[in-house]
Formats: sequence, structure tokens, C-alpha cells
Amino acid sequence: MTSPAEADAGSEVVNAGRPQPRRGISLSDAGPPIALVVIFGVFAVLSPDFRTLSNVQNVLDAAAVLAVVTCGISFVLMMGSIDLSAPGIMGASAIAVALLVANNRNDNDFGLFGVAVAVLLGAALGCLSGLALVVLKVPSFMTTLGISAVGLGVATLMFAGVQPNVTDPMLEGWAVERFLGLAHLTWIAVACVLVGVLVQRYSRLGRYAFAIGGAEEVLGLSGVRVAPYKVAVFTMAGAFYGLAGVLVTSQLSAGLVQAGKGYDFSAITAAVVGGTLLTGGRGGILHSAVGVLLVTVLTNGLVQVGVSPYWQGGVQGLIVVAAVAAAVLPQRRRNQVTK
Amino acid sequence: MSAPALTSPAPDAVVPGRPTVGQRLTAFMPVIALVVLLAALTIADPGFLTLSSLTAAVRTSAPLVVLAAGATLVVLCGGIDLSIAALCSLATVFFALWLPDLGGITTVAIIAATGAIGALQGVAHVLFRIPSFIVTLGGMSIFTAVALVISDAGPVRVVDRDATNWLTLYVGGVVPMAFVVALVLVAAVSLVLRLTPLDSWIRATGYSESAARLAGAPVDRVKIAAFTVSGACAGLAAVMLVSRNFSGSPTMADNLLLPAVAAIVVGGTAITGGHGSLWRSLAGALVVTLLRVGLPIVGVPSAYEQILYGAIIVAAVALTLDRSKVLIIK
Amino acid sequence: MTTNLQTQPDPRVPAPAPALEVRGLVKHYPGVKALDGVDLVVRQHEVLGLAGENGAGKSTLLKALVGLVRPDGGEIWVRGEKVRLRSVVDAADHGIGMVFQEQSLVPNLTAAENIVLGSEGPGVRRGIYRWNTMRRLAQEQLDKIGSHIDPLARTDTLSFADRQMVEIAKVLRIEERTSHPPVIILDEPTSVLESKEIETLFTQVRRLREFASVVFVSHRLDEVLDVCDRVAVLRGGRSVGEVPSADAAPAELHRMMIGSTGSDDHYHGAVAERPDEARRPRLVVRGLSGKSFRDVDLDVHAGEIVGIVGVHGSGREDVCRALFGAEPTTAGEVVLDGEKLDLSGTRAACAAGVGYVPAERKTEGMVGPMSVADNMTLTKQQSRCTGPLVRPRKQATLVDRWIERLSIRTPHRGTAIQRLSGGNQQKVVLARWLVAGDVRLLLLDHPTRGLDIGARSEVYRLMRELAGSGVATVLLADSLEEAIGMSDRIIVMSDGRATTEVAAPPGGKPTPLDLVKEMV
Amino acid sequence: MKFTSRHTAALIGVTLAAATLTGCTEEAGGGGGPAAETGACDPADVKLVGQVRNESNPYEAAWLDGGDAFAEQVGLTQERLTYDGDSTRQQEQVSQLLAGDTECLVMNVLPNGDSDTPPIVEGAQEAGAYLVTQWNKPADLNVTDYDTWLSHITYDGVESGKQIGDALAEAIGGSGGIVALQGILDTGAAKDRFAGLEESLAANTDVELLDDQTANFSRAEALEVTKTLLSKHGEDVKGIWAANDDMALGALEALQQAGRDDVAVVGIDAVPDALTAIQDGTMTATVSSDGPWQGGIGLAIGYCVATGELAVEDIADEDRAWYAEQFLIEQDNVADFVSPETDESDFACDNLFSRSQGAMS
Repeated sequence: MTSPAEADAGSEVVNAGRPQPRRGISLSDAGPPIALVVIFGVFAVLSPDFRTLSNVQNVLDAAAVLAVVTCGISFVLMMGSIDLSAPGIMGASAIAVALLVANNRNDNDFGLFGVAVAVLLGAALGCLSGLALVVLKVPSFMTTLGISAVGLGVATLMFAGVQPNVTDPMLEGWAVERFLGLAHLTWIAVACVLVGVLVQRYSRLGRYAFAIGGAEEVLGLSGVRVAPYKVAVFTMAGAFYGLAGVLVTSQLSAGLVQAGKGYDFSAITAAVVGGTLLTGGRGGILHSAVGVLLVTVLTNGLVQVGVSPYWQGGVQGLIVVAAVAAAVLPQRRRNQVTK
Repeated sequence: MSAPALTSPAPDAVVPGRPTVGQRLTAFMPVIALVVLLAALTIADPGFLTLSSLTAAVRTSAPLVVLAAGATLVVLCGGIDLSIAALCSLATVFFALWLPDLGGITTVAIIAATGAIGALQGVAHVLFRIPSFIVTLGGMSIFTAVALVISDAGPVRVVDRDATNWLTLYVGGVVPMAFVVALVLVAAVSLVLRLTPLDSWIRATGYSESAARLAGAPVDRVKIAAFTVSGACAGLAAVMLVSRNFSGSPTMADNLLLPAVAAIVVGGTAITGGHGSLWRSLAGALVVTLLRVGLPIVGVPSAYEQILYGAIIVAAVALTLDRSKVLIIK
Repeated sequence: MTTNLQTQPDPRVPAPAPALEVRGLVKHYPGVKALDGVDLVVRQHEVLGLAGENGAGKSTLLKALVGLVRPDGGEIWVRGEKVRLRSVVDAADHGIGMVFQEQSLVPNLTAAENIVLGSEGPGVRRGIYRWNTMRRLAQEQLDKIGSHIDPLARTDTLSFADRQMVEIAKVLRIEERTSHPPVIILDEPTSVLESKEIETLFTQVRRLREFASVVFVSHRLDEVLDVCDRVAVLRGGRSVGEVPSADAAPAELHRMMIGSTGSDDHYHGAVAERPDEARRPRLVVRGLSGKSFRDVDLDVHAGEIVGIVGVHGSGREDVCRALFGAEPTTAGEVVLDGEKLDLSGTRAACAAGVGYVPAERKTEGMVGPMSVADNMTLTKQQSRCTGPLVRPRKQATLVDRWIERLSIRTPHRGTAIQRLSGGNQQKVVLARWLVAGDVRLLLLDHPTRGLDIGARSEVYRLMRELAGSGVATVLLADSLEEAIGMSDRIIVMSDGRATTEVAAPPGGKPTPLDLVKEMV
Repeated sequence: MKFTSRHTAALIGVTLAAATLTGCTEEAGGGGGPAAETGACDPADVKLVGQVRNESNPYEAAWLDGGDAFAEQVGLTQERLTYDGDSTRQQEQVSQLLAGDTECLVMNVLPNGDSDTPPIVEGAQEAGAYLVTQWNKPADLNVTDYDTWLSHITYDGVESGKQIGDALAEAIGGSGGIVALQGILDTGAAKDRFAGLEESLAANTDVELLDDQTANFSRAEALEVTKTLLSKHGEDVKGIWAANDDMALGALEALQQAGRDDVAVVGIDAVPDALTAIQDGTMTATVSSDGPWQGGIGLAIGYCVATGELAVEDIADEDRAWYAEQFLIEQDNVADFVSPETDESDFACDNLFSRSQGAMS
């Protein structure tokens, strides 16, 4: 069992994952949305450029890829594991999709099928890290770090020195064509978030991921074999990264090995800022989506108000710490466990 | 944490309290992994196993050993320090900037300063109860920003090399001084831990923070101390890097973060805290260094090098992790 | 006096196959024979009590029955059919389910999910949850045991007793897997329940008998006799006999368990000298207030044991933790031996000579993977140090002395404490406060939770001894009987206030009923 | 855990003993010591090493391929090293490399940043390996102070930054707002190029620099930054100055996504995609830098010295640190650069410095 301290902390949160009348909204749930509104408000006051409609569209478009990555990572974090494989998997799938749809390197023109293969490649790599976790019993921190390196290696192999440029009109269109003012990419990301929410609330996989984060050993005692679900969660996360790699390729019209650079830590940051605990068992896709918006608004707003590029990273780090502190401080108790 | 199915039963009969052969083997796994890797590299390229080549490898590993050793303390307490690399980069800049004014005491000043910065993170962690992952993630970006600003985003040359020259010496003609310093650091910290109550406080904190607190262990102070040492180690690593590169740069050590964490885990220290030691991280850092420099030097092409690196590092952890101490692998 | 199970004639039922039968079960662990040929028969529709001291092999036997432990020899028969149980699922398929001593619920899932966990059946189709079906399934189970919990409430928002109900509801799900009446094993279900909750539980257990067989394990022999039809006793990995509960007395059972004559009246085994009432109290608490308690006044004299009783939510646990600096206070003053006690943290309390034994031994009381020696000296580091340096010799001598003095059964002082039995673990936790010999106030939060009678008696003896040496003790007892038996005075708390004080001198003990009246 | 203390104690003991007994020396374990100034290596014994950041970028991959081509020309193979844009790792690789057999070692190195050059140079000097560096070097580090550091080749970043700045000014009609995408702030190339832009701005007073942000030479980052800058400055943006082509290409994507086709974009490096974009008219200008040639020339210089065909002292001082020839590529001359060719004669020992535009200033 979890210690009472943790259980108490959890009990203050009414989880959203079921059709039950909510018993009031707790602070830790409301914190990130409030922070989002506050930060948005601050930037809107500081910069007239920020509060334009086109910039809001821009923020949403910019959040698309991160949102897809965060969807994947949230399930892993919910289990209490961690996933650093996004850069490698995104790189591999980005190059793969660029080589499979119409491009300048070969005569392939598989269209959507190519996209599917790239997503499957991501899923396969994710599956590998899951398998290494449950079979070799290596902590996910290391398996995903290893898989990230493997993914980058595979991507470099496929890259073979010549940039694959995408000429496929469908894939290029995703980034350019708009629907209701937002790029198709953004709608794809919205769809991913919706799928994520549905998986989290209504699928056994999602609920078990949540349960594994809550009390893994109990599942075993209840006759549930945990390992397949862990592998499945990593596979699903891999698929999300694969899709994110495709989206980056669509945005850049080119397959880049570095397509996923930095997305590992930004996705974790987004998820954590949104209220997902690294110890697992708390948070969810909607939390993470709010976190993604928070991070994106910050990045965009700092440029808009003209903060020096040198300082931007620092200010962002400071605000993330402050946001988490603001969410955590009211719950601070004696003898609380913080890792 | 423990559930009925997972705790071993409580046999009342007296079994010997000494570790079994298997346990001893697990304890030496990091070293075994190191030897195996070295053998494999030698088979791939017989020229790799020369004195000068090994000397270069251990010299290379020194900053990584120091970084990993410091962060190991934080990991033992159950936390994680993601800021070590950025702090180390910042320290290289500080070093280059301060050297003209401070001269010989710059090294001490740097270690003190980074120790203080580490302590600050520790205080933020225990005082505000922010997870260490977040505090140090924030620290990482803040240190990078500060380093960029004060260095004007460029490298700062170190003209006076006397201050760092001692680190480039060789003890007995073969052992690089930097590595000796790293060894002494690991040995000294290990000794201090063994000889004082710190060891049981740290492990108690890592295994079960609430139990440690209710037993009156100074959990908060231990954690702050761990972060302080981690920061100070980042400073020492920075001095080593400067002695090697003759300059400070705001991004110099940034890429050492993941290798350092990998070194800790490859050494067999549990990332969840409690179980592990500094000497394990030393072995882990050597394994990681051999992988980083060895693979390309024996002629593995860059794409395959990454794939191999990923595979070997997972295999190494699979080998070294003492699963009897960690019930649930996350 | 040992009675053979097989030859015991059944007075009531002619002889349908027993629901569950164990023949000559053997299980070895390195260096110890945990089960040495255990025989056991569970008849259909009966509640069988299982009694035995810690280490008698109870938990190994139960684990073998649910497939968590693979026996080295012997047979398990279910309804006249020999079976091999490889996993919890296997056991469930044969209709055997267990409510674990430490609750096995996922705290962040709903009660409904926990109830159907692992056997969702129609609640999940093709991996997709059907919440309404699931709620209905869970409701059916809860109705069976007459519980009124909202199936969609998050488990960690429920009270402990409610969670126990959820556990039972969950175990009853195994009915779905088998057409026969199930066998339900309850391992120490009452150890953390308050008396009212225990009463509810017993009502449910008696209802269970109508459609299931129950194996009931408890350290509280009175309970066992109260709720069970028969009681089987284990000792040293063997079955030593069984008695119909109607004819048995706790003392007889106890004698069977420990293998010699003993007395049930262990509370009063050794009464300490009366504390000197005239002296100034050692601990003076005035107007202590916190999140869940208000204006608590409390005096404890040196050598006195003061019990605090109260129902769940009375705030007594928080008062106890507040005195140790582990729970914030908003007002009030605490004076220990004339000096103001610093309540800012646990360190200060330790330094002032306050000791605390938490209720959650496994997560808060001890550091499982660390050795007995390190656990014992964790708090009073000075006891093993010279200056700032640890002296392994000094530690070894000290620890060995206390291992002997408290007769802690451990292979070695370097053994990880998690490998010890519960009673021995608790003794190590207690010893932690004693090694330095400077403890003045001991706060004991359910110190005997989950311990068997033998271990309990030893803890009681130790408490008496400490009180005798002048330590002031605050006791949150496991049961009212324990509070009454052990305390010199009893404070009743309700709704965060100390409402009544009842004197409990030897010979003038109040009855549980007197206290219950005050508690509600 | 018991034996840990014994272990540490043993370690300390051994180290202290070693330290006190032998004292400290400055000798490295191996290394060849200062090598002969002019080698007399058998051409077959020469070991060629090319080191760049990574093979996942077309320019640097082409560089290594150029090195392979040269190696083949002289009947050798090139060892391809990459360090993933990680300064520390570059140093580690170099020092490991120099710990091996360095007698006839020729290295053609792309230092990750200015600050990475001095240790590489000193290491090579100490081990006696022949070294040619490219792109990054601190201004006050003189090649002529060293024996085995044969040459440093770079392109004049100030000049290229200025050239494309001028081309951009012209493309937007001499007046209007532009934004600049800077490279990795910690590199000389990024700073020089930006300095060039500033020179150009000083000359074209009607062009206004609305904003400058770093996109770290990365296509993906440039995309995001440009999007943000476009929404910030809107129609005021008439041109985008990027410190390399990758960022220019990222900016082009952002413009396409924003539906803007009235913005001129310039970059540097002449990567194939940029040349295509210039051919299509979506990009205005870039400046050539010739990866395959760079990959070959560095090895060629080293090879010639190692085999004794060229003596270090015979290399003129102005050829020890020099700017290589570069061209402004616009739509009218882009066809000439689409398939860069390196001629074997470029690497002949008497023709090594033919592309020099003069000594580095």
C-alpha cells in the first residue's frame, strides 16, 4: 500500500476519470488552468501583438506537435515510469515517413500508408523499450534512453547523407491548409488529445495504466498480469511519438534526424506542469493538454514581449518551478514525501 | 510499498548474515561489465588495449566520474539532479571570468559557489516540497541562461593555465591527475559516509522518507547536503573541463547530463533511491566513457554506434541492477 | 490434547465433500520449515477460524491456498478434487479468494473498478470500459454484503472500514468464476478496525456463511471464538488441533497455540507500581489545537500509561503525531519536564527525549531494506558514535545487547529488517527509542497492530517495564480491551476534543461499555 | 555492503601510495612527443581521420564523403568520426585518437565551437599528429605558433553575412523591416555572420531590423521562431535573414504555412534544398560553402606534409589560416552550383591553396 501521506495527498484530488458528479474542484486540479489564464492575461496586457487572434492561432498551431508527444508520455508518467525515447523515435519516424511518401530521394509514393508505417515504426520502438523494461527489468529511464539512441541510429542509417524532402501534397497540406483558422496539424493534435482522453477513461489499457501508477503490486494480487499492459502503454506512447515525427516532417516538408530534439524534456515539463505526478497514479491527458498550452504560451509570450533570447530559457524554467510550487505549496504538509 | 506477495517470508531459523556468492557477484557486476566491455573493444580493435589509450580513457572519464559521484548522493536520497551539467557549464564560465582576479583560489571559489547554488536548489526542494526533478529542471534552464548572459554567449578563454595545470599532470607517469582527483573524491566521500551516521540517514531517506523522518533522521538537512555536494562536484568537474579545454563556455558540459545519469544507473544504483554507492557510479562512469569514446575509435560507423550505445547501455543496466533491493521496476 | 482433523466426526452435516481440504502441506524456506505437514478441512458453509502465533505458518499456508506460494509437498483438494494452484487467478478459478491483511486495493481507482479488477467480465468489452455495467456489477457485490458505498467513489476517499467492505466485495467476485460456493479467506481483517466497524464486519461474515465458506484469521482470540464455528490451531508449521468454538475459551486456544498453559489475562500480567500522583506531571499539554483537534489538555506523569480512545476521526492519531512534531499545531503549549517542547519537527522531539512508534510499521516505522542494527540506531546516532564517527564495534555490542534483552528473533543484526516477523520488527522499532536510554515520553500509535498474542505480551511487558523505569507513555490502543488493560488513565476523545477522563487503576478498571458511551 | 569500505580504503591506500612514491610528472602515458616537422611516412602508413558533428546533416555528410573521395584518390580509407555536436565528446574522441598511434596521423577536424580548437591543437602538437581545422578558431590563436597544426580554413563569415544582407536589402527594394535568425550563439560563425548583417544594415539605412532571435541553426526551431515573429510583426516583415540555409528553409516553411509569399529569405551554406528553393524563386540568396572540397582539402594538406611532399616551413604564413573562396548564389547563377564538383587537381600537393581568398584577418 501507499503510505498514508501519499494516499491523503491523492484523496484531495477528485479524479475526472469517471462519469461521477464532481465533489468540488480541488486546488491541484484547478491550479494549472488558473496559471494558464493568469500567464495568458499577463502577456496579453504586456504585448498587444500577443493578444491578436492570429497569434492565438499561432500558439495553438505551435502546440500541436508537443501535444501529441505529451499525449504519449502522459500514459507512461501515469504508470510512474518515465520516457526519454521521444527524440529517437520521432527522428526515426520522421525520416521513415519522408522516405515513404512522395519525396526527392526515391520513387515511393505511399501516402497515408507511409504515414501508417512510420507510426507503426514508432510503436515498434516503443514496444521495444517496454519489453526491455518488463523482460530485462531495467528501469524505464534507461530503456527509453537506450531506445532513443537506437532510434537516432536507425534514422541516421536511413538518412544516408541526403536530406529527404517531402513533395507529397497531402503531407505538406497538413501544415498549410486550415480549417476554422487552425492548421490541419492542430486538428490532428486535438484528435489525439480526444483519443487520449477516451483511452484514459474508457479503455482497460488507460485505466490499468492509471492503476499501475497507483498500486502496481495490487494488480498482481488481483490476478492481473501487469507486464503486457506496461508494454502496451510504451507501444502506444511510441505510436504517438511516431505520429509526432510525421507531423514535424509535414511542418518542415523534410525528414530530419533531429526532428524530436528536446521534445523529451519539454513533454515531461508540460505533463508535470499540468499536474501529472512523476510518481504516477495522478494526472491525465487533459491535465497534460493544459500543461502543453502553458509551456507554449510561455515560449510564444516571451518572444512577443521581447525577452532576450539568452534569458528566455531561464525565465521559462523559473516560471515552471513557480507554477509547480504554487500548485504544491497549499498541499504542503509535515512529513510529506517529496522525491 | 511492500505487499504480502512481495515480501519474503520471515524464516525464524538463523541463516548466516554474510552475503552469498550471488550477492557478492551482483555487487561486483559494474566492474564485470567494465571488463567485458573492455575485452569486447579490444577484440574489435587490438590496438585499443594500450597503456596510452587506457590512460587517455581514464583521463577523459574524470569529469564524468565527478559529476556522477555528486549526483549519486542525490539519487541515493531518492531524488534526481538534472542541473549538474548546466551548473558545470556555468562554472566553467565563472572560472574563466574569475581567474584573472582571484588567481590561485579560483578553484576553491568555484567549488564553494557551485556548492552554494546546489544548496539553494536543495533548500527550494525541501522547503517548498517541489519534486527534485522539477527544481533541477528549472535550475538547468536558469543556469544555462545565466551562463549565456554573463559569457555573452561565447567561450571565455583561459590564458593563465597555471591554475589548472596541476590537473593535467600524470601521477607516476601514467595515471592522470584528474582521474586521481576523481578517485580521491569518490574515496573520500565514501569514507565520510561510512564513518558517520550520514550513510544510514541517506539510505533511510532514499528507501523510505517518511520512516526516516519519523525516526528523527535529519531528512531535510541530508537532502540539502546531498544537493550541495552534487553542486560542488559540478564545480570540480568544471575545473577539470577547463583544464582540458583552456576555456569556459556556457554550453560546454551540457551534453554530460544523460551520460552522468546513465553512469549512475549502469553502476547499479537504484534510481528510486536507497540502494547504491559512489564506487558503483565510478565503474558506471568508466563504462559510459568507454562506450562514448571507444565505439567510434574502434571504427564503428556513427549510425551503428548509436544503436550499439543504446543496446549496450540497456544490457549493462540489466546486468548490474540488484533486483533484490528494488521490488518494483518503474 | 492434539486432535486429528480427519477423524473428527462432523456432528451436523452428513458428509458432502469439504469445500477445501489440505493434506500434509510442506513448505521449506532456506533454513526453516514454514509448513511441516499441515492438515486442514474447511467444510461448506462454515466459518473456520485459524489461530497460531507469528511464525506458526499461518501466512505461508494462506499464500499456498491462493497460489502465491508453491508448496514443496502435500495436496490441496477443492470439493473433492485435487488441484494445483499456480497463481491468484488459478485459485480464483477454483473459487478461493483472499482478503489480504494489508489492503490490496488500488487507491486511485473507483471502488467499482477495484471490485471487478482482474475479472471485469461484461464490464469491459474488447478493452473498452462500460461504466454502467461495471457500476451494476459492483453494486451487486456490495448489495450482497449490505454495504452502501457509492461504487464510483474513489477508493482513497473511503474510510478504512469501507475499504475493507470493498475488499470483501471484490473477493466475492470469484463466484463469477465458479459455479460452487466460494471459499473466502480473511487474513487479519479486524486488526485496524474500530470496534463498531468490527461488529459490522462480523455481521457480514455471518452472512457470507449462507453462500460461502470462510477462513477467518485473527490474533484476537475472542473474536475468533465469537464469529467462527470451529477453530483450527497451527503451531510450528503443524496442525495441532481444532475446537468447536462453542466449547472453547480463549485461554484454551492460547494454550494450544503456545503449547503450554497461559493466561488470557495478559494485560494485567505485571502491573507496574503506581506512579506517584503527587509529583508534577512529566508531560503537560494545554490547549493544543491543530487541523483535526482542538483545545486538547493532557497530563502524563512519569511512569504512567495514559490511553487515548476514540472512534475514527476523533483526532487522537493527530494529537499523537502533533506531540512528536509530525503534525502542525495552531495553538497550545506542551511542556515536558518543565521545559517547553519544540513542536516544529520530529528532530526537536527526538532530541527532547520523545519517542514515537507509528501505526504504519511497514511504511513509517521501519526502513525495510536496512539492517536491524541500522534501524535500531537510526534515531539515536550518538549511541553508536564517538564524536561524529560511527564505531561499528560499539554499534554491534549495543545492538546485540538489545536483541538479546528484547529477545528479538533475527538471524543476525545485519539482516534486513523486512525479513523479520512483525512482532520482531516492532521490537526493533521500540528498541530504537531505548538504545540511548534517554527517552522520557513514548507515544505508541497502535503498537500491537498485526501482532500475535505472544508478540503482544512481550510488547506489553516491555511497556510495563518502561513505565516502571519512569517513562511517560501515551497509548493509542488497538482495542478498547487493550486500552483498559494497559492504561492507568484513559482519555476519551471525540470530534477532536478530549471529552472525558476515566481512571483505570488496577482493580478499578472500567468496562468497554463505559468507554463506548463516552466515545459517541 | 560490508566490503565497500574495504574497497574504498584499498583504493585510497593504493592511490596515496602511488602518489607519494612516484611523485608527479608531466609525462603523458603515451604520445609520440613533438614529431618530426616534415614527415617521411610511407603513403600507405598514413591514417586519415575526418571529424564532423554528425552524419545526419547533408552538409557534413557531404564533407565526410569528400574526405572519402580524397582517401580513395590516394589509395587509403578515411576514418569517419562524428561527435553529435557535443564539445565534450569531440574532445574525448580526439584525446582517445591521439592516445593511439599518431606517427602518421592526419586529422581534418571541424571543431564544435571556437573554444574547442585550442585543446585539439595542443593535443595534436603534443602527439605529433598533423591537423587541419576548419570554421572555428579563436582569433588570437595563431596557427604559425604550432608545428603540426598545418592550416586553418574558413569562410569569411562577416563577408557572407554582409553579402546576403545586401542581397536581401536589394530584394525588398532597399527599405522595409526584416528579422534575423541567429545561429548557435556560442559559435564564431554565428557571430561573424550577424556582424556582417549589421555592416550591411549600416550601409542600407532604410532597412530596419525588427527582431533577432536564435534558432540554433535548426530547421525545426527556425520554423517555430519564424511563426512567432511573423505573428508579432505581421505585415512589417519584408525579409528574413537566416545565418544558415537550414534556418532559411525552416523560415520558408513558416511563410508557406502563414500563406505569405511576399517575404524574401536569405541563408548561407548552399545546401541542395536551398539551391532548389533559389531555383524555384522562393528563396533569394545564399552563399556557397563547399562541403566535399572541405572534407578533402584538409586531409590533402595533411597527407602532403606527412608524406614529405610538402614541408611545414614551406607553407606560407598566409596559407596557414585562410579564407576559402565563396560566392553569392542568386537565381541567375544558381545553376552553376547545383552539383558542386571537386577536381582531383584541387588536392594536388602543389595546388592546395588555390581557393584561398587571402589570409584571415
